Amino acid sequence: MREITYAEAVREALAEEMRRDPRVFIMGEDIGVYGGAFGVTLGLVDEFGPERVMDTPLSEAAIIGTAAGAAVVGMRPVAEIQFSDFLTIGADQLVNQAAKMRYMFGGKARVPMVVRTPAGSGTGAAAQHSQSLETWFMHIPGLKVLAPATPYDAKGLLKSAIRDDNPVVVFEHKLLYRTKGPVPEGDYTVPIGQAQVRRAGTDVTVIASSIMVLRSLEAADRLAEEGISVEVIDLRSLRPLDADTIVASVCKTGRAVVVHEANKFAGFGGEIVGTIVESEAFDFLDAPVVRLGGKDVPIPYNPQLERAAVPQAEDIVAACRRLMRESRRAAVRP
Amino acid sequence: MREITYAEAVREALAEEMRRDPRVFIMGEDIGVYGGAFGVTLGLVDEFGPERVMDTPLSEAAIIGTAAGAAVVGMRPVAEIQFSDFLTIGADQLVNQAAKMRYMFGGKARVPMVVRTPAGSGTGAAAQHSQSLETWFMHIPGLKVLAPATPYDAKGLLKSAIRDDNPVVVFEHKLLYRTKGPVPEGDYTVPIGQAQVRRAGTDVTVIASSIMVLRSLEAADRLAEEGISVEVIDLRSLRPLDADTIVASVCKTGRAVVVHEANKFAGFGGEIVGTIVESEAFDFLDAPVVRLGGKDVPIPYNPQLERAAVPQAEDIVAACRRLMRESRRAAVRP
Amino acid sequence: MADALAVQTERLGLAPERLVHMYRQMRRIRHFEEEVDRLYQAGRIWGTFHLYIGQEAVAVGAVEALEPDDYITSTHRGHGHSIAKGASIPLMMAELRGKETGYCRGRGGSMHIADVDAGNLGANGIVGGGIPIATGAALACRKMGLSRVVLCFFGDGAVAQGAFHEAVNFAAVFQLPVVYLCENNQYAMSMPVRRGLGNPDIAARAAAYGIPGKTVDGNDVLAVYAAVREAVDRARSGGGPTLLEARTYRWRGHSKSDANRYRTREEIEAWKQRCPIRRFEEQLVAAGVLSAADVERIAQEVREEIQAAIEFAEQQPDPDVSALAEGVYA
Amino acid sequence: MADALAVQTERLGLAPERLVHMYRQMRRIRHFEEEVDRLYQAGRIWGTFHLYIGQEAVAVGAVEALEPDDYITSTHRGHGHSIAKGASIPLMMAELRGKETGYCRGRGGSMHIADVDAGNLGANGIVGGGIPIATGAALACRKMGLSRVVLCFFGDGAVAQGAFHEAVNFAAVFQLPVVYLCENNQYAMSMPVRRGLGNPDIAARAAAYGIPGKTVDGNDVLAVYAAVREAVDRARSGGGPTLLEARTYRWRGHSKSDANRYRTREEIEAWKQRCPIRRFEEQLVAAGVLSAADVERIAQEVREEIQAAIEFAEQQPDPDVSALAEGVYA
Ligand SMILES: Cc1ncc(C[n+]2csc(CCOP(=O)(O)OP(=O)(O)O)c2C)c(N)n1
Ligand SMILES: Cc1ncc(C[n+]2csc(CCOP(=O)(O)OP(=O)(O)O)c2C)c(N)n1
Ligand SMILES: [Mg+2]
Ligand SMILES: [Mg+2]
Repeated sequence: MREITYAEAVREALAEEMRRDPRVFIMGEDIGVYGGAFGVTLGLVDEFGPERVMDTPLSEAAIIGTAAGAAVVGMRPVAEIQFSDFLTIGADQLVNQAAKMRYMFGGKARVPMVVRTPAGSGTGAAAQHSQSLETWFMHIPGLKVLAPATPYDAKGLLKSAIRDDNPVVVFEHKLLYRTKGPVPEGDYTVPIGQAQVRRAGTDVTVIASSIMVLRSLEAADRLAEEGISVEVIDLRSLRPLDADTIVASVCKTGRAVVVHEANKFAGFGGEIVGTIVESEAFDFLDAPVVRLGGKDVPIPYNPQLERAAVPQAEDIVAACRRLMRESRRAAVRP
Repeated sequence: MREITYAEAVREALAEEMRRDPRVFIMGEDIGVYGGAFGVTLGLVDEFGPERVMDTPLSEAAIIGTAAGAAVVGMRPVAEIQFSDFLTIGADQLVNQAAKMRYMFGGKARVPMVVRTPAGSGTGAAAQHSQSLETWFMHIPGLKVLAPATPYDAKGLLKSAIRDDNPVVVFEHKLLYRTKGPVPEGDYTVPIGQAQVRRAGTDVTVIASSIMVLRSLEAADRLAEEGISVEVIDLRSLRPLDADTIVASVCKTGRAVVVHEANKFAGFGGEIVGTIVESEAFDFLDAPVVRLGGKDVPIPYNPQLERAAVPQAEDIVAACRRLMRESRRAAVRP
Repeated sequence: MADALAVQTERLGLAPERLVHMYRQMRRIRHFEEEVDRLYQAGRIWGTFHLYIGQEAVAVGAVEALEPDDYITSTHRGHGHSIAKGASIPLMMAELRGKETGYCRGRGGSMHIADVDAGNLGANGIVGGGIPIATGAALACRKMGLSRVVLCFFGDGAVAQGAFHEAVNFAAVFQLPVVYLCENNQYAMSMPVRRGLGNPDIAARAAAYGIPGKTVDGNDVLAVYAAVREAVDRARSGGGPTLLEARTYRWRGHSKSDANRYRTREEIEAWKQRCPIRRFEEQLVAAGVLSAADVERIAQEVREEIQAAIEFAEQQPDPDVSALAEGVYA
Repeated sequence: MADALAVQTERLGLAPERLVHMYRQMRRIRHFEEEVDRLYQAGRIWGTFHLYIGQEAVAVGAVEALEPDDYITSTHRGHGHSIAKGASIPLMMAELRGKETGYCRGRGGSMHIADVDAGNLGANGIVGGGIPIATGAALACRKMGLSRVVLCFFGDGAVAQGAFHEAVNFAAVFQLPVVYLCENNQYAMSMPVRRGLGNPDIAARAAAYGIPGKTVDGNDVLAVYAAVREAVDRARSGGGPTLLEARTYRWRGHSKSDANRYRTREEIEAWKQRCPIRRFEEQLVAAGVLSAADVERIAQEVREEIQAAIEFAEQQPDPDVSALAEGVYA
């Protein structure tokens, strides 16, 4: 299959959905001739024109709120928030309006909108342009939250999001935009709510999403050389979360590492630990579930500090090794 | 000791701190002659005047942002956000500015500000006036987050927050304002970062905060009649979190129930489960840690639905009973 | 009809039946609110609500200027907007009672009454929260090639919100078919407009966005109708958004928690002297559009209608708690 | 001095030494930015930054109107503001290189350079994010009985942000000592002002808040000085906030990711013809304040100063990774 970049896959999903459904349009800051801060929408305005590829004023609350208003009366807007950090500016419209409208109105409204937004660190853009705020939006009933890790999923999940009748927030890690992978031409979708086992293994389950999937696979390769067999789960969909896939894997391996770039403290890794502990997998745990996440600091500018602020492949390797050691201790648990 | 209400305790803390330190002032919507939506600041403008009890325009982003700006140059503002749901409007100023300023500036700035805000359900105010968003702000390095459950702590923790050199968010549950308890006259503080064991027990540890502490104590009374001995921990401080007190208790009881009103999914209960599982307490767990939290719905208006949407004493009772049953199974764990 | 009114309504193209309809609508709102307050005092409505009493001319005059399939967005003080837009009073009453058959199946209550299919995009608990929604609906109307217009209600307090600013600028940039109608009832809760806004002349802000602005007497239903009609016609014909300010007054407390410490009895009384309903009634009677008997009959019919709605609501079932989670996702 | 300039500077109370200082400041900014760009191309600066080239007259003219202990808030395009406010170029360079001895210990980088003790409350990565901060600082100045004023820089794009609206209204309501200075460089990234704002006349928005507003030629350093000076004096004497708009132009791309697809070469060239530095230089030379030799000497001194700063930065230590978590909490 042909290989394209993650950014191209997102663009292709947008173009195909706009061709398929006249109700779909995209809106955001500098997404037209500029092509977006990361070039994701480059060229789309040429095919679809400024009415369907709308350059908006510099107003995140208005972008998200007008998307919600357009959705509730029948359009299917896809809004881009240039950096996910700026979701904080449109948070009321996303959380108090878009997410709750349907329920507050007695289940009688539909808000089919998507918010796409680049997230994460690694570009030296510092504390206000590098956050991972998925947990915030996972915590809000009425929203769906996606974090595709591959170009294939970037296209397939975005199409599912656009066709979904609910507000969906899609986090796209900046470092993924240039990664390449096989992506079918033409139409296909990836269902929302299904995790995928990216690598099968028997000793440890590593549960990851977005950029951390790539780092987990890298860690798994290294650990294989040491004879540690790692199963890597790509969550893909953060809300709804695919508990079954997680639990089945942990029942098999008896060991789990949860890794995300979002701050570890009060991050969604806790939800996954809780899900494992509440499940039958608890009885199969040979060692405590380990969480890896962002350190308790805003993302720093200096590249060494920035790298140290979030989990890297070597941290995942170390965590898995520790887990293998510890589980021997666990055998003699009181 | 004399008993006063939670609202009176908050008011007393504000008054005493304003008398003690001329840099302290309070600002917010309708906190002057109106006395605040819940009457917390009633009468303060009479003693301190409109310059220190500032009625602001209806602008949450400006309230939080100006508080941050005033703090960074030397004042100690205490801002009130009339309902915690409206933190979503000032989120950028709180999360991207106030919380990060010090770190972004190389540790060379101080932002001594407090944001007080009524939270939670139970008043029939529906989905946009009843949320519990503590988890959001716990997730942000640079912020401290408090959720006092008693009038004593409401006064003592607020004083600590006002004297703290960092941005502190204090969540005050609306249903607590009218509750009464012993509160010393005059000055005392409750340290930030220390949980308190509200009731000692040996069978199950219930970890709660805010209104859930009261419900947990009620549950503990009922369970005592059944011979189940419950230890109730009041977290009080959500960030920083007092892991030691939690872990020590769970090591003792071997069973834990975490309960908060915030939505269970991706809520901070997961952080507590993760903390327990990562600690030595893991080896003492006789049963899975149970999380109780808000259901996956926006808070509904109808009182029966609203009540069913968040944990009640009977849910805590049921969870503890289940845990006692289950732990027998745990004994025969593979 | 006495000349003054005749000339005016002639120009506005308002036939006598429509004048009577508008009068009845104002009475229905007034009486609905009085009964809601009574039911609350009697402990039969809970939660919170914000009474529209004193502002009836704004909702009725404004909505009368719309076509049936135009949209509105409403506010926390939204009962009057809903009724003016044609909401069923029994279903509103059922919602306030938290019943399964209410507009929001008892999930929303006073601050979230909506009827999207009928063009009411909802009351809103967030001050200013409906302004971007209205703007987006207007954007959609244009994209869908509909000639619909969106009427966006909000209060003077909302003008201080960032959402107001971002959304109005957005509509101005794209010349969207939306009419922003600010109900300046002199206070945002306890904050008087003169202290809450650097410039208390709200309509003057239109210039900041390069759109037309106009102030109107919000207690004169025909003046409101005329101003909104003009703005709606402009919006429908591609002329873009308008910012209107209707000056009026809230007779009752902001909500149940209000002790009215921030204003004087005299001020309230003075505004009551300018009751929009009595004023319109006097015009209609003087003009011979209504007789004293008509007035009494209408009052009686409205009383009976609302009484029936209260009884209807009383008999409706509560939501089934097992259905708590229904309606979160489509 | 040639009459024109003499009269003008006389009126402004600007002695020749200050004029020369202003000229030197503009050159320092220009050359600093050129070197930053070069270092980036050479792979020795990473992350992102936004060059101030073309706008030097705004920062220099505005800050010259302040007292040393007045405050400023800056933006993502903040190098010029920092230098004008008296920042140490070596420490700025060290920060851009991510060094431990940089202004932010390498934690902040270009978008967060700050020196609170010296009155620079920081660059800001959030467009409009500094406007409430500036407003709060002004509130504090008044509460602390200081006669300090806050100068708040922001771009034309920030005008569309809710934070701008909420904060300016807040300052107007409390009559705070803050000067809002919008640098209208014609574009917010790729969005031209005429398409991003319903009314492209930004200063005209002052009326919406009931405060004075004024537009000034942002490429004329003395005009900027005069306008800001007037606003600062008003603020200091209790006259409240002012909204100023300085019309200028960004010569370079918005940031490194910019291919300039949204504007023409001709437009850029036309603005380069109006170079604020050359213009001021010509005035000063014509007026005999500077000789051709002075100009060359200053250019040389600036080159050397910046070269030294680059070498200084080169030699500075990187932060110790073990100190990652330092400075989150006080
Ligand atoms: C964003 C936000 N801030 C504060 C509140 C609390 N609140 C509800 S209504 C109100 C006053 C609104 O005033 P106005 O917009 O003039 O409407 P009115 O009540 O006068 O009809 C306030 C402060 C809210 N609901 N939303
Ligand atoms: C709230 C927010 N939205 C979007 C961005 C991304 N962004 C950075 S600078 C910029 C353009 C700002 O334009 P303007 O305010 O005119 O300043 P200029 O770059 O022209 O100096 C944008 C869209 C941001 N940093 N913050
Ligand atoms: Mg009002
Ligand atoms: Mg600009």
